[in-house]
Amino acid sequence: MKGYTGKFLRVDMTTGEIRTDTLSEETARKFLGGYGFVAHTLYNEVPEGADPLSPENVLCFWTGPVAGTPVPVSSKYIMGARSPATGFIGFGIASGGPASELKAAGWDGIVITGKADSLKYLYVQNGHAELRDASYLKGKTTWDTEEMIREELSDEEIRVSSIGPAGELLSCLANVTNDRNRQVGRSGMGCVMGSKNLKAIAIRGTGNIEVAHLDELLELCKDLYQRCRGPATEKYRVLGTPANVLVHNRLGCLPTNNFQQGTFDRAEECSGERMLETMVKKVMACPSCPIACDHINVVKEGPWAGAVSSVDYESLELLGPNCGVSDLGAITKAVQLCDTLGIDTISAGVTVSWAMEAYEKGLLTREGTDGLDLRFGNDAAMVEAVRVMCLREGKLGALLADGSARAAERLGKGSEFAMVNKKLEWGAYSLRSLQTATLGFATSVRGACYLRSGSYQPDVKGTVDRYALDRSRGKVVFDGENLYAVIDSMIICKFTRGIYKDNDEFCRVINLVTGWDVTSDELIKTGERIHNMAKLFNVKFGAHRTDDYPPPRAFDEKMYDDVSDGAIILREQYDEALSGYYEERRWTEDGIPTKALLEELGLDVSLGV
Amino acid sequence: MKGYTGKFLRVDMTTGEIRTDTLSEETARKFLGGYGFVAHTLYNEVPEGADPLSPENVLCFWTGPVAGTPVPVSSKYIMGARSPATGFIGFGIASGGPASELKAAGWDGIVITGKADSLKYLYVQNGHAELRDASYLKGKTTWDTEEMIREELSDEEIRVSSIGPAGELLSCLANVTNDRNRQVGRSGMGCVMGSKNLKAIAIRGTGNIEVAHLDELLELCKDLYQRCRGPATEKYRVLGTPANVLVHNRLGCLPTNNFQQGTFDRAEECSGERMLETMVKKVMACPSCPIACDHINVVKEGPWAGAVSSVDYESLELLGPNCGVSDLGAITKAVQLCDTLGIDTISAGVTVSWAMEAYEKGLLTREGTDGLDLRFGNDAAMVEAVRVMCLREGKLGALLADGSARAAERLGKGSEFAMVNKKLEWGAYSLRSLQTATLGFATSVRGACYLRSGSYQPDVKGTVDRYALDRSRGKVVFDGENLYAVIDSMIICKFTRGIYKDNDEFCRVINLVTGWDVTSDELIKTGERIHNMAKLFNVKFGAHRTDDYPPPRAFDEKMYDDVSDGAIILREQYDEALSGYYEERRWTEDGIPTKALLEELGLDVSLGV
Amino acid sequence: MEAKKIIVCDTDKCSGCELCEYVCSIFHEKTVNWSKSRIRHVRIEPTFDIAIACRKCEEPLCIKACPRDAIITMEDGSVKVEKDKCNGCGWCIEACNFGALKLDWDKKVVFACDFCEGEGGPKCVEFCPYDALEFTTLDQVGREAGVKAFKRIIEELE
Amino acid sequence: MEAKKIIVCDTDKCSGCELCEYVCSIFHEKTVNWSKSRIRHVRIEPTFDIAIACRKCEEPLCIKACPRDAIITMEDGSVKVEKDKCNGCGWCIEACNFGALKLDWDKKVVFACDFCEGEGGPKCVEFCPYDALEFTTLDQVGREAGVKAFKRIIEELE
Repeated sequence: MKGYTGKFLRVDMTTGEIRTDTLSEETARKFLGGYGFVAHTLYNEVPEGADPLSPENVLCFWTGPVAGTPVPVSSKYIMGARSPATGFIGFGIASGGPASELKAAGWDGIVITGKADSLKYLYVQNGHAELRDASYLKGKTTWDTEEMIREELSDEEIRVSSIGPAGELLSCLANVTNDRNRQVGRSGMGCVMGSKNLKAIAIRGTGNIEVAHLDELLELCKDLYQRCRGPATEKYRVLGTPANVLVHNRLGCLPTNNFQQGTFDRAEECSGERMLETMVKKVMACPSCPIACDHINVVKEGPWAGAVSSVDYESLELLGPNCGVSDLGAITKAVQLCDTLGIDTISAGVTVSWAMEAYEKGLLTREGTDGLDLRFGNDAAMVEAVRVMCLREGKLGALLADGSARAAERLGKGSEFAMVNKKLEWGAYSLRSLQTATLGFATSVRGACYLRSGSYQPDVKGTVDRYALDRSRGKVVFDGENLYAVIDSMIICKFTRGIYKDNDEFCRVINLVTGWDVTSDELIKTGERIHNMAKLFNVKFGAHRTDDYPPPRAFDEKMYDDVSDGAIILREQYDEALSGYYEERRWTEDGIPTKALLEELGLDVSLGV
Repeated sequence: MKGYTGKFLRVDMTTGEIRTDTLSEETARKFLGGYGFVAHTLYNEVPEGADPLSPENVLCFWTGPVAGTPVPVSSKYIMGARSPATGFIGFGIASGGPASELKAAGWDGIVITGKADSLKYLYVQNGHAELRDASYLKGKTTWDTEEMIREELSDEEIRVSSIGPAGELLSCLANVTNDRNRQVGRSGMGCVMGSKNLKAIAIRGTGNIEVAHLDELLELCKDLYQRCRGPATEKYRVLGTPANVLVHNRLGCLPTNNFQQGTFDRAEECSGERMLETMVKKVMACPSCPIACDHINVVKEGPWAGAVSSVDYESLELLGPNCGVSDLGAITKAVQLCDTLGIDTISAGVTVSWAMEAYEKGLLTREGTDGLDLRFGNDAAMVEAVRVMCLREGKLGALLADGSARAAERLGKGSEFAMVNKKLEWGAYSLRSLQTATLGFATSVRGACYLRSGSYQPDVKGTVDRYALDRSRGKVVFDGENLYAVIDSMIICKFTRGIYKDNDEFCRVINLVTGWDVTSDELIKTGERIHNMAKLFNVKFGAHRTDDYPPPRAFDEKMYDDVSDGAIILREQYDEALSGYYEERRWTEDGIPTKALLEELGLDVSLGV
Repeated sequence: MEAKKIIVCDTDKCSGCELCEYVCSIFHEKTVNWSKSRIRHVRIEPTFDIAIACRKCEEPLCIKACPRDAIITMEDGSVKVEKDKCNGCGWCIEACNFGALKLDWDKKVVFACDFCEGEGGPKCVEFCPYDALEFTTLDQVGREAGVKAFKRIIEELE
Repeated sequence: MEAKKIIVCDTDKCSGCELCEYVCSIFHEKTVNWSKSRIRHVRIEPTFDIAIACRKCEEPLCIKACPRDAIITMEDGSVKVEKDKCNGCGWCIEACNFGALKLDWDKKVVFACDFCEGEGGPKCVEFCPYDALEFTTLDQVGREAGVKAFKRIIEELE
């Protein structure tokens, strides 16, 4: 088998046993890699009813066939497990060194079960893997953990995926960081690591990466590198994703003050343009990336001088405008706190904005905030709230540490403005002025997710009426999901999707790497299979139609800004669009795949109806 | 009790038990601190016949009454144990943060016994002490160990005394480093730490240091600080101790090519003057020091560019001229290897020079050096020899790792030019052209030591005939030893000895700190008591007259350089001088204290005769 | 208004002896306790030393960053921490560009340099054996730097 | 004699993508193995990237530091490690100011950049997507730096 090593590690944290298992070519071709392997592993291996924080939960780390090859932005990996945030499938994809290093060390993935009796880290190096004592890393930030492991093992080239204190403290928002600025962000994979007493995975490989047709692949890649320097990726290269701030503000879909409005009067101050001018010290690339989108801010002056972080649109928007904050220094600092202490910036931002709304509405008192004046726009209070949330410090920290849905539960009020789907915080796209996006986010298998189908694109491009919904939007989401499932399984960066001429070219990359003869039709069918596999996991853990709805604010409150004034989602329209999506997917009205479909896709039909 | 905390830690590495013991005021006044406490502790607590590397050996760490006070250069500590190098009393004094921090943490000292079952470090902080896992520090350099412990405990102010890989590998030459550039250098205290599986002692204190008369002490100190900026310390401040290179070269007492000659034709190239001009980046001070003698070299160019170390005379001379080497870059690199990998530079230099002589004489073949052309003057070979010696690497490393006496034993030849006394390598003062020094070095309780009496001073100053010996030299050594025993027990830096008007001023410092009324007579008597206590330890472990002789070269070979051509020590003269010294000390002809003396000094008379 | 005087450190002269910390604690705490010094020595390995106290910033970031308004400015430009409002959260310490604030380990509140108010000038400056510390205005420091640079040029021309 | 051409890296343009390492290994080892690349990317956190290969020093320190005379100079100024003499002790790696030498993990010998001898120029330069690498003389680099500086002055004057 080329592209793959055909082997993966099985690690039992309880017994400390580590062994190598075989990845069959059949599984590889059927599920491709990354997201496909996560869905396949979790569906088959997480026992029914297993608590996300129990030793029975399965944490997996998978690469795809292109990791380690010169394919543009191919050094990517995914981590997956039953999510402690949603209770459904949880996973996140990160770029960076750990992916290619694991391949060079001799494995395609790692499947982890059990729970260690003290804090450990997994060290994988060239055919060797061991659990090592991590007690000296207890409470350390992700950045320190990376450095300290490299120093302990005297090898600067080791790549590390680690959790911060928040993961150790079992925050449902806890993420996993590698290479300082890249995260497995959403759905609490850091929390699952914490629950297994696994502080980090440290990887170093110096072996060969074998591909089927190296010369041809390199020739194609040379061409792809050129395209990566062209117009399709210009946005990412120049302003980076924060370019969206002004675009969305103009469209009235920039979530502001906990998604109450779609415009922000100080948007200029925290725009991508302003950030590039005043904050960005360098634009950096992940390994194997010819684009470079990673805009590293270094705060030069003010109370947050010295703060350093990589700030992309979602983080900036949700810790910024959505909290009424425009100070780029405070935002950079808050992102750094999230990245180093180890929680997801999206969930962090939406949770703080929820707390601000609760505070302004009087549901949360100044005593409850430990003295913080938590009004929208108070940047110092936003930063301090993020810090205490990461560390579960004081009353406020304890309230917010597991996100807005659980904070509302603990407070006993405010759940109507917790901006979540499946208890996971919403991405930085307004609900009512981007209604296709809302359908896509709410139906996402991992909850409130903008990355599963790119469903915001037709709204933003104007190819559909973004202030209304109809049955036809189902197909938009369906098509997006299937293609994205392929991209997330290969795994390549979504920012490269525009450089491929067509689906045939995706196939060409896969075939040159693996030596297969995959066609476009097979490819899209594979995407559909993978998505259904993920959905089956959710069905196994009790998913129903009711889980595929946006938060109440979508239906109950009109927007009141200049651009999108009065916008609201009509419940009947949403019902109709959701049914349209299910129909397109050949699922029942309750969102359950049919046996016929599963049979056609070659999946276990026992959960179908 | 003021000055002292009156408490010390007892740590049993075997059981992990740590408890606080009381230091009585009687013991304090009788043995003062530092060297006195080491001699007292070791004599009373090391069981007869206990192997230096066995759990029974006692490793102690003591401060004196002035540590932590504003007395100039008072932040000093001593470590002591039965020496694995000599089999007799072993100890070394270092300046730096650990001393004052321990006092501020609430203890005067630490007495360590037993052996841990895995690598540990001792962490002492404000009334709390614990053994912590050090497996992540295994094989680390002393510099990395300091940094990594600070990082683990997230406290940059922690001071660390640690061993390098050489200590872990139980090299008889292993030292202990703190604050990067300060060492407990001689007689293998790092080896004893290694034998107890103790990688480091990390200390942090924020408590008050209580002295009896603070205002008066500060007033006196202000005056002393001024004197420290005056002529008495100019040598240390400007050129540092490497000033000696040209001075000694002119006097024909600069050991060259393993002490064969007393002049070096390339002395200019490695002089203190040249070093200051081309290598010294900064002159730094230890805590509480108004002198600053620590000349930090940073090599700017050549194959050792980037090497950094603090180079003083002994290190420079023995790794330089005594190995025929004049390249300051190579010397700086070799010192850095010794400091970071953890062996004593003096023993390292003399051991390499022994190997070079053995190589030139054909006793050691090129196969035995693993291919190194180990002739005098080959700087790259000197550096590589130091590295392999530190790491016990290859044939050469295994041969040299425990010093020249043991190397000669292993080789079965060459012991006649192993420049040792009590198996410890000689300091950087030639034997035959500094004969009072030779008497002082050879009678030193810890072996071949220039620091126990300053016996080289009358030779260098010309107040005696340095090319001959007579009975009167005994008193020179006797007086020096008694005063130095006080200085080493207070503990203050010997470089400050010239700033005190007289012994009364030493007493004034002690009295202002402790509230006592010590007189000059009591002080010198205390010095004599301490020295005898140390000697009794050696007697307990079998010391005889034969242990107080210099190496054969002193008597058997004439020097052949321009200045000291033909110099040699006449055995009869040496015998006479040694007897004179014993007489002055009121010891027998075999060097055993008399019962009468011991009784007068208030010491255990059972070992006296 | 008089120009603000601060404690400046000549890093070429500062040897890292930390006697400024000893002396500061003796005058402020009536005991030796360098962890409670108002001036802080920092060593950056291998060869850099500096001692830093409050710089009397025009717009003190410590004040901006405090989430509880516990820090106030004094007439001479120094800052004072109001002990009853401070809960030791440490944002001021992080915000200060100079590391000039410290946490009292016993009392869990932050403290800052008062320039030995009423003592006729800072004691650390008075005691520094290396003459590395000076109590002067930034304007004066700039002037001295200019003179130094000029002398260096003259020397090189000779 | 022709001026020596080396691989220079514009650190403003270098993004740290490491594709130079991928490509180098493909051309030299006929497989993907960036640990065997002759050019080495180094990232200094948080914001500095550089890729470095052999600089063709006038007096190569690697040669001076080798205790076994295992490194020789080639006609074009590059160095070559004689595999039978090298025992991987690593002094050459430490001596090189540029980190341009590497140890082969499999064969335990050191190797260095050969500038893709016979390929018409280094492949890393050809493939660098950021145009951060150039195969040129130091003289030319200096000239370009001068032009850049001049342009910056002109821009500021406008």
